[in-house]
Amino acid sequence: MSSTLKSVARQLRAVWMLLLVGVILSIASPVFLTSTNLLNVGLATSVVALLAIGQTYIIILAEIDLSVGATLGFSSVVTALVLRDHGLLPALAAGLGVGAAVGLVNGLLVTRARMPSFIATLAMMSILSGMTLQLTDGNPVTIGDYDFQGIGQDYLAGIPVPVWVMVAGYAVFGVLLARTGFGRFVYATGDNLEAARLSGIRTRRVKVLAFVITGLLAALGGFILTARLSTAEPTAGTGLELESIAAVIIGGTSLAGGRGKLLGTLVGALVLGVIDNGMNLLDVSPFLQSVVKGVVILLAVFLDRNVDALRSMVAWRRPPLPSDPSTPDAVPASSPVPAARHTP
Amino acid sequence: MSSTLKSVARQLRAVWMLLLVGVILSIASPVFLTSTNLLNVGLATSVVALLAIGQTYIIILAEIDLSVGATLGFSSVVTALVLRDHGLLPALAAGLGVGAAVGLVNGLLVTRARMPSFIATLAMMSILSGMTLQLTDGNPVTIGDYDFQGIGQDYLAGIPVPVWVMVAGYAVFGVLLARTGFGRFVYATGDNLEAARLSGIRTRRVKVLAFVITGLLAALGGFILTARLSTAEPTAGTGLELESIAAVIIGGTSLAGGRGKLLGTLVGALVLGVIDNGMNLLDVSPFLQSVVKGVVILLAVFLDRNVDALRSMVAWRRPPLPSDPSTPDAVPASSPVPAARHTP
Amino acid sequence: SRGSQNAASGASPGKASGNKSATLIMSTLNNPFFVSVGNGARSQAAKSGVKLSVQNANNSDSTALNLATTAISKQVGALIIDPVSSTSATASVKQANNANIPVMAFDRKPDSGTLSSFIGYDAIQAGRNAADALAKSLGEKGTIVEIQGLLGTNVAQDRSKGFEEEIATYPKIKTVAKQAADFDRAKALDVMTNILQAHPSIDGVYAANDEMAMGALAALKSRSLAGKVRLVGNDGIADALAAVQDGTMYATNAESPYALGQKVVSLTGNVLGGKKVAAEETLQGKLVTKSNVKAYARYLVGIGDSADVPAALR
Amino acid sequence: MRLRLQDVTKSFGENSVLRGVTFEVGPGEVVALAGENGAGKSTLTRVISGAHQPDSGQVVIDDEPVTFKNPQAAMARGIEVIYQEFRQNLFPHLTVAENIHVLDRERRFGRLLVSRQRMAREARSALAALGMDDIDVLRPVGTLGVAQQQMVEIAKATSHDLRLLILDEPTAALDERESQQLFEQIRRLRAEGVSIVYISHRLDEIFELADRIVVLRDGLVALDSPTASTGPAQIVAAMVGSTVDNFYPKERNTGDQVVLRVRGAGSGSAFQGIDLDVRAGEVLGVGGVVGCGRSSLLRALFGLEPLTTGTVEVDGSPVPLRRIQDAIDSRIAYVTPDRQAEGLCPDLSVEANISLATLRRYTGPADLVRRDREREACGEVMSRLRVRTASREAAMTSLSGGNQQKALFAKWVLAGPRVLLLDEPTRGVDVGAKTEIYRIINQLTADGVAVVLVSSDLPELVAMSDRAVVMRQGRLVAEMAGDRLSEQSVLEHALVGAA
Ligand SMILES: Nc1ncnc2c1ncn2[C@@H]1O[C@H](COP(=O)(O)OP(=O)(O)OP(=O)(O)O)[C@@H](O)[C@H]1O
Ligand SMILES: Nc1ncnc2c1ncn2[C@@H]1O[C@H](COP(=O)(O)OP(=O)(O)OP(=O)(O)O)[C@@H](O)[C@H]1O
Ligand SMILES: [Mg+2]
Ligand SMILES: [Mg+2]
Repeated sequence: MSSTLKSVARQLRAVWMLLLVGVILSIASPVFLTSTNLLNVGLATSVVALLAIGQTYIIILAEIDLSVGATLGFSSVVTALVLRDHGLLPALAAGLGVGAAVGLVNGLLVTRARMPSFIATLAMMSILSGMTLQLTDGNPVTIGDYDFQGIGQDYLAGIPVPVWVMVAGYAVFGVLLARTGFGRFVYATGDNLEAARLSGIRTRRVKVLAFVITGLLAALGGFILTARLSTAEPTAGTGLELESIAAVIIGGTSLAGGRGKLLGTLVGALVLGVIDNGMNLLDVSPFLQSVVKGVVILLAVFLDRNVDALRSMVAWRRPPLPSDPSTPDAVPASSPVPAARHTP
Repeated sequence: MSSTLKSVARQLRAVWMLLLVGVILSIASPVFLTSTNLLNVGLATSVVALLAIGQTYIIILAEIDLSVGATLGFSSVVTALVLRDHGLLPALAAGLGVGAAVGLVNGLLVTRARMPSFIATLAMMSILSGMTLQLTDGNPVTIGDYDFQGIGQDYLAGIPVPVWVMVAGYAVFGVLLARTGFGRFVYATGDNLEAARLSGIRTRRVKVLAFVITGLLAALGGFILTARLSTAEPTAGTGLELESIAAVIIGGTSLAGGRGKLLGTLVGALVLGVIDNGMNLLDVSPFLQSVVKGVVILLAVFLDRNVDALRSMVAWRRPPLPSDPSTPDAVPASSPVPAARHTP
Repeated sequence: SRGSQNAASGASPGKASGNKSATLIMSTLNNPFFVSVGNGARSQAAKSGVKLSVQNANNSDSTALNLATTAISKQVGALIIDPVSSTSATASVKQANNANIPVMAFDRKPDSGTLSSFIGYDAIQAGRNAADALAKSLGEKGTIVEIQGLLGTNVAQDRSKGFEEEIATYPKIKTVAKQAADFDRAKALDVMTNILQAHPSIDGVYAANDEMAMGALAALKSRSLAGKVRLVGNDGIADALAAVQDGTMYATNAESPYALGQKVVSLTGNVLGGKKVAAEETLQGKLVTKSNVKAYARYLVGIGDSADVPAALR
Repeated sequence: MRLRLQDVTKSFGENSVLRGVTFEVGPGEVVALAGENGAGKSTLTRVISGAHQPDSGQVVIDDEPVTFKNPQAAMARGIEVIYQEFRQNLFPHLTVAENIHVLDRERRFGRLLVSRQRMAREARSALAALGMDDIDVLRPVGTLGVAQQQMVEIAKATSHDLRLLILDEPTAALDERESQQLFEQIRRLRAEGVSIVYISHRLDEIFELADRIVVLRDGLVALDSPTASTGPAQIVAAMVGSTVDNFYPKERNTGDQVVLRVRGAGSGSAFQGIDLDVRAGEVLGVGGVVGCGRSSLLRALFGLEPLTTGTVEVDGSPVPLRRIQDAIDSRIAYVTPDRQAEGLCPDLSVEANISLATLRRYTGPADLVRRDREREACGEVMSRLRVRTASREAAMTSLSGGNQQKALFAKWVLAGPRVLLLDEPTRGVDVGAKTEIYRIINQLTADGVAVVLVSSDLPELVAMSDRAVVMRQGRLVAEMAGDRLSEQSVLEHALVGAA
């Protein structure tokens, strides 16, 4: 099987999960399959889906970004404050600038200060959420600007602008990842850092760039969230880091790096969105919602992993770990690079 | 330098950080260095410190457990419910049983169902927090039992029981990790899963056991929290997963697995506890507290990493990554094991 | 007795030492309501000459307890707590009791322990008020939706309890959906959007706080249902007052957080000054509808809380 | 290209690896670089390629001193390196085509968007030039065999405008036939005027290929002379500082008792119908080309891969072999071919590594490790095998390659095996250390251990085996001993019908 075919099959697994959930829901609720409801799912998914784009880049690079939610919150508040005082364009520039700056700092902490991304971005999350509250004194910042609100509330050709933004984001960054030299560098760096370096790839630059992209997309997600609510909440984005990581993993990207497709992430984000939507439609007890969500995530990833194992058992290649199949690509695993240095 | 010496030096770095923060605080606040306040720090740290014990085992095994906080919450509520209806011993047994069961499920998901621990325990966290709410209908369960309250509120020889429990936990599990065959297997499995397996170590069993230990310690932490508050709160434990991971990393354990000492984790937990305590004593603005905390974490880990680099630059052994120092042991990195299996 | 060995025991109460310091432990500060409580408290502290330190428990019971323990070992003159939950606050109160430090509580009443005073809005009553207001506005019949707060937290549980008990007394009102949105505006927007899919023709919505009410309102607006569907919230934050004023929201059970903060600190000042204070003071929320929103705004400005008054009403 | 190294020094901390290396490689010249493990050959490679910067001294290209800040700068000058741990230099999840063209400096496949078809086409022709047209360029590299991976690495290096090629032990993973294919390419490149630095521990290869031989020792050039006027003994003397009179100190210890008996063993498509009898003190060599199934056989005998048919007996009692534990219980030991990936725990101490498989012998009450006993046992085996280390508590990483290999041996010697399975036991090990490993094998056979030896180093296989079998496409095709056992005969049987 060619690599392309296989990767499609991998994505298809997430798609199957989406279809499965979709079919169950369309039987259970007559509303589910209406176009308005599906657009609502798209709308509700858009922010997480945008964050998950950057997170996919980061995870393919074998890193992780726990600060995306806090970046979204911080840049939202900055955007709203600048919008209030200086108007639309400066506000958008400021928001994106803040997102890029946070990404840059994350990237430098990881590549230059040699910190594990898990802890660097965790600390960054703490710092940013404090700064956001400090900046606004804990109060939301109301948005009066109609143009800005349009980013979240307008429709184009019957489809909400956030859905367009999401689709555009996936198109642009999907092509960037799959079809450009930079995208290949991302895969290569995540797959084998040392080899990438020795092949002449500027791996640190690649990583920093990916963090900056992630920051920019978090800012973009912040615009949408802020515009939808007509207000920038200082607590906006809380918890979205884990949600975005879940979307990436459900989408079939491996936390070990080097593998994954952006389309899978979109499907992963939609799976999560559909579950939320369905549980609301069916009025599932709020207590049980998180149980159901957890179970569906387990199921999705379990299927993903074990179809893998099954397939490779019948295929020409050796199974990942013939006799001890414990977490072939669990996070975190020691990298091949430290291994390399053990042999003089 | 011997490996033991090296590891002591590694721990010493966390100790230095602790001392540094401690010295600054004792100058800034006259109250800081009083014995009551120090005991308060111990008391406040005890729960996170207990969770961080298990988390250390898990991280040395190159896995991660995001469900410890939710396990604590769930087992607390179960303990409180059984305590109300059946008395102390059954309650303790039930609490520990629940903790162990959750750990077992986590362990099996990771080793048998081959799921990355990040996502398996994330889903578990979601499931458990839902079940906790479901079980209590969202209400706290009040504890009337004086004996049970004693676990959190009594003093022994002038020192609070939770501090004793914490110390005992570190002693027992410190010896288990550093001095027993099982402990050796934990390091070996985390360092190189395949090599451990080929040496006849039952690596899956080791992992499952570590998850069970983590679950048990989460239950123990739950006893203390519940007893201190005289009530089992359904939201108890939220956020402690990241706090416990931060303690482990500040303590010098590498997310890449195979390295780390339990004593370092204790120091890491105390660093976090002292920061919190100090900021309260100094009446730092609540919003700035999370900023300060993030910065101190960054600083602690930055020093840790870069003293490392510095030292190995003057020492006999190769630095983690001589010319491209990006994240020598970032989470997650592709493991040497998948690489191994590509070789017929 | 438990905790008596805490070395802070024997510390003299504030009134004897002339210690005019107090620590206020907020359950959270990530929410405009509580931020406003803090602001009210600070403004009053300046007036009453109390040296006030405001701390944030981040909705964590154990953090709250740790903060209380720290404050007690600092030997503050008085401890003011805004319990994360009424059960878990007991431990803090008892510790302060043992250390002879006067404790005030507000918003939620600790289940036991000795308080110098308790001042609070009654969360169960708040839920009842909202239920009554919503029922009345609907002519006591119709279909409604309840949006709950962060489950497992005291306010969410109590407001929901009050609301459900009271709404049950209106047999012709039917709750068609009950979902949680964690007191979060963005979550409420998505939840309400989804609910409107399943139930496009509801008559009323109760959101357990105004943040969620604003989220729900955004969802209603996108379906052009704002003003048509009766929306009742809780708290009386500025955005909600503005929405009530422009008719997109029916009512909010306003519980001026600023006034609460002021009240608490002024009572604390009395306690520290050795004056006698009432053991319990329950503040009643004020149902603010379009008819009295201007008056309510004037009241807020009057107490110095213009920050919580929307521009349109200033 | 004319490359000249002028007094190059490089140290890592206190460890001065290169202490003033000077030599030259002319255009169209093949220079072999030899030296003990840890002599600094790979370090030198990395200095030339810009992966390391020299502390002092100069790299001079065509009379122009250059400083390469990073590998890209060196590549821009047409310098390509096939690094020693070549698998570490490939991207297992990327396709063959993507691996070969990962950098695409010239943006040959589109300025913005990459044309995958064109990339695949060029990759195919690059491989075809190496005689490897059978590799599917759309397969992920991780799914290829080692030898094919090595070929991809070579294609990757040669697909650029090439002026200097450095190969660091390229044949460690190749069999005879593939090595020959590689040599052909090297000769072709030389004819095109490409300068070549060839690093190897195999003297026969050096003599076959090189125009000149440079030996590194203690960070200095110990020998620099034309191949034609140099003999093996001279090289070895330059490498280790003393003469080694016997590379293969083979002792014959074969007894009568059959220790390992295999009947009708088969595992899927990897191998079928294998019958073996290995006697006490006997070394049974297994020959064959890459992919013939001999590694799989060894893995199966250790319980790592399922044995679908057949039986295995050790000392007359059947071994179930459902998992590794079964093999260990039957006193089978297995020295893995890849010490990094599956042999050693890099961060654990040398001692902990050595005692890992036998730890249960040193644990007392409450599972506590009796450190005194552990230390005693490890110390004994380490001195017996002459494992050289600064301290037994030093991390495994700090040992040189040869000593790591000996430590891996020590782990299994300590287990007191009856059957010892060796797969490429001297891969990447220098001449001196190799001889020590052979002595260990002698000691074990003297104690009556039955040894199965898999090695692609033919002289080693022939010299160290008492008897050898040859596998082809998963089956035993020949058995030879005594005078009939020669490199030529092993090769003939291994290659017949293949290629
Ligand atoms: N990045 C590094 N940091 C510290 N020490 C290093 C580094 N690279 C190499 N060394 C040390 O330099 C010495 C030479 O190593 P090198 O890999 O160059 O040897 P080699 O000649 O290639 O050996 P082999 O034949 O085993 O491949 C060894 O002692 C090694 O431990
Ligand atoms: N578990 C397995 N599943 C599928 N194919 C396998 C498996 N194990 C081995 N093979 C295949 O069987 C063949 C024999 O492999 P083996 O590793 O035994 O060869 P080898 O001769 O030892 O090669 P090398 O010299 O490279 O080590 C190879 O083509 C390999 O890809
Ligand atoms: Mg080398
Ligand atoms: Mg082999």
